Amino acid sequence: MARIVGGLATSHIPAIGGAIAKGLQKEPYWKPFFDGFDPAREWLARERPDAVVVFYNDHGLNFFLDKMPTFAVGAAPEYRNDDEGWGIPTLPPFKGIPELSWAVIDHLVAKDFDIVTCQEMLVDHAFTVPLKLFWPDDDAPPAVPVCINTVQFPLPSAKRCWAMGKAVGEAIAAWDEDMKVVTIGSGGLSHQLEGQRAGFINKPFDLEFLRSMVDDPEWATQFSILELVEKTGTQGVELLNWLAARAASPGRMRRVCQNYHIPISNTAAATLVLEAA
Amino acid sequence: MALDKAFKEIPGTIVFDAEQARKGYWLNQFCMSLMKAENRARFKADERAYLDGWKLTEEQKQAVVDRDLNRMMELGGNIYFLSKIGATDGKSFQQMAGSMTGMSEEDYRAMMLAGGRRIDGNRRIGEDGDAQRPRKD
Amino acid sequence: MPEFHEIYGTTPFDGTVARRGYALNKMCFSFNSAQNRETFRKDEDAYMRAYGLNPQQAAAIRNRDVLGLLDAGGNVYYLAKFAGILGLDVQDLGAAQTGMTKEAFKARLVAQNDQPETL
Amino acid sequence: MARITASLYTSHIPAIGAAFDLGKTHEDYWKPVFAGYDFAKAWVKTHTPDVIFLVYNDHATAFSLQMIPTFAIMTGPEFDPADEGYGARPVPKVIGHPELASHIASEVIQQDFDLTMVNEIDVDHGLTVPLSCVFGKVEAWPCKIIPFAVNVVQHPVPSGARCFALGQAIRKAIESYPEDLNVQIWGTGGMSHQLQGPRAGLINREWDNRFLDALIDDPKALAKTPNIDYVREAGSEGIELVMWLIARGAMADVAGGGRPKVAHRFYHVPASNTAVGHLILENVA
Repeated sequence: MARIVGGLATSHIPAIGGAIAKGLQKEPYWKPFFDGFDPAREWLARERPDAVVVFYNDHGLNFFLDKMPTFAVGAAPEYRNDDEGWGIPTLPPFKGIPELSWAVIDHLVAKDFDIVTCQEMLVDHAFTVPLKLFWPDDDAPPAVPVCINTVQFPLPSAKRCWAMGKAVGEAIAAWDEDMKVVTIGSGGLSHQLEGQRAGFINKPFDLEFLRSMVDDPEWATQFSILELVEKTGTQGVELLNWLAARAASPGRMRRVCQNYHIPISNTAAATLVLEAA
Repeated sequence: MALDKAFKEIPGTIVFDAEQARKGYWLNQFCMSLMKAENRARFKADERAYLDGWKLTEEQKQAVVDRDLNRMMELGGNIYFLSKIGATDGKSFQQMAGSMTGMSEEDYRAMMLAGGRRIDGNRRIGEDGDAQRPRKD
Repeated sequence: MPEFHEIYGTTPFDGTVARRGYALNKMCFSFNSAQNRETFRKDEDAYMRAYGLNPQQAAAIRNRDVLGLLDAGGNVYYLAKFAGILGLDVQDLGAAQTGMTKEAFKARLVAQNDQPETL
Repeated sequence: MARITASLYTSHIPAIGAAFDLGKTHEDYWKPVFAGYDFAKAWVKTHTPDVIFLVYNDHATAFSLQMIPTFAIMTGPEFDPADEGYGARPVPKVIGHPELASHIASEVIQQDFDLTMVNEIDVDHGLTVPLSCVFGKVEAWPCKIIPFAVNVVQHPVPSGARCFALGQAIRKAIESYPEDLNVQIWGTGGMSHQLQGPRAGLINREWDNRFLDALIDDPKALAKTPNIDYVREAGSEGIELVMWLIARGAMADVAGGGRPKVAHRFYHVPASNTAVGHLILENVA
């Protein structure tokens, strides 16, 4: 039986990718953010997960508005990163684990989730940056990408994303392989890139959300999408990915480490590692 | 996989599930390329050369050249995708379907006119219907 | 619950906006390719014509007018690819949209640390 | 307020499209097939909707295995008939209704259906053959059409129960649209057929007719039919019938309204490899 040993989450700001490529991790601007990963990596080195399920959102690399899925699950042997148009370096491909992908797909459809199945899928910085942050030596385990639409309204509700993540967790628990799995929630926390409200950050909400992830993980599902936009910014809704990733772990979790830092680029950056209690 | 085992117990039928979809990925993608007139022309001009441009296995390529639809299905093809090969050859769905049953075109057409293949004996492998041929897998 | 368009300075990217901005966003999506970026640089107007941008969208592109691009249906994830061509980052965009200098915008971001720690 | 006035169900066999396009409708083989649509042709003249919400499946045309959505709603302004490998059908382009489609997408996604929103797509015979059967040869389709594609190709495909629930959500969404529109919902595909392997040619007349009976009288119970039953009893491609349950779920009686009137029912074997089924249900005021 596969089991989820931990839930990881981090912001995925593209500038992070640039900073990694340029080796700026110890510069004063970046240090407080990157230092937050040291305890996470120590924990990962101890736990050595065999697979990772990444909940993220695509920013116009694989999906355009011509065909925009609410939930898309990758089922490919490898996932290529590609030129995203703004000059962050393209990373080498990431390994997939199609057997686990299909187990997740089968279970999600059986549980009435109307997903898109992708046997080829480009992955953008929202997928690659967290893997690169948690596994800087490029030794990330094979991954299952689960992409949530946070771009074109209507977005799936927080409740729906929670339910979807929970079903992914069920699929993992029912998977007939003796494997350790971690989930990653990618994105957030509060930020808004566009409009007169650009630069919006809501620190008290973010800190409450981080607290809730441990003790009261369904807390944020009380909010509608528009309430989340109001409280966290148009891009802050990426915390849907955190909710889904958290929901995959049934039962209680313990905080291994947490970091919250304002700002990285326009964003309140956060990192969180939880382990199964 | 989670797909009910019962799907595998229907005679003469391959359900296009995860396993098939993975196995047949490039075979089916090749078929889709035949929706462009230009690609159909290139394929017809030199089938082997055109096939070599795709990541098909040697077995899949041979099955395409042989127009062996049952074999293509075994190797992960899906009938809706494979029908693009039939369309390229100017074949109807009925001709394609008939070719998989071991019947002549006339016999197949006559069977359809007489009400089609009967379900009795063809629900589960091991019954006594006319679609109960041994499966190769 | 807030209604659409009632959050200050915020336009949820819904079906209405997505339809209005389709050509513009499609053009920006094409900037994922280095070759397309180069073609655009060589003749911006021809490139915009090929994607069927309307006059409002074309004018906003010519004027590098970020708020104008949003108003014309642009989505920030796609517009970011256009900004990449201009060598601008999202802080430049933020400054442009809020009418601040980049330095002032960055200072405001840092000042967000002063917010309370609890709701 | 927009309202659903009727639902229409029909097979969407490509050979019917070919017979239609090549002018073979009066040949002996095809005559009884097309006669089955005479009623619809007359009926639709007095029951022309403003919009058809047309449920169909893409047959490896717009969606490759790179990306298979469970449910895709087409929110774009227009859609061209696709070249499926033998040239595009000579039929008019499909004009969409982006405003209503976006409204439905928005409402239905908020009811926890995870639709894929599609703006650009070519539509294949699954969509155009039913239009030809009902409207005949025309210069332009007489109404707007919102294509809605369902994955019935790559398993796992959605269950009948999920489709039936989706129909109910679509009805709610349509009825909350402020403009006064006459909307029909069409479910296409089926009935029993199998295009592949040694069991190709399978037809199950009894099962099909029971399906039609239950679709009319007790769709809620019918929706519980597991997918394996469709594949086993109605053939590997008979699974297309789950799409009829979307249209049926959108009828008034499912939400406590009056029973629909059966305006027309038709069944014929064969057209090419397939049992042709066709049904028109009207919501009674």
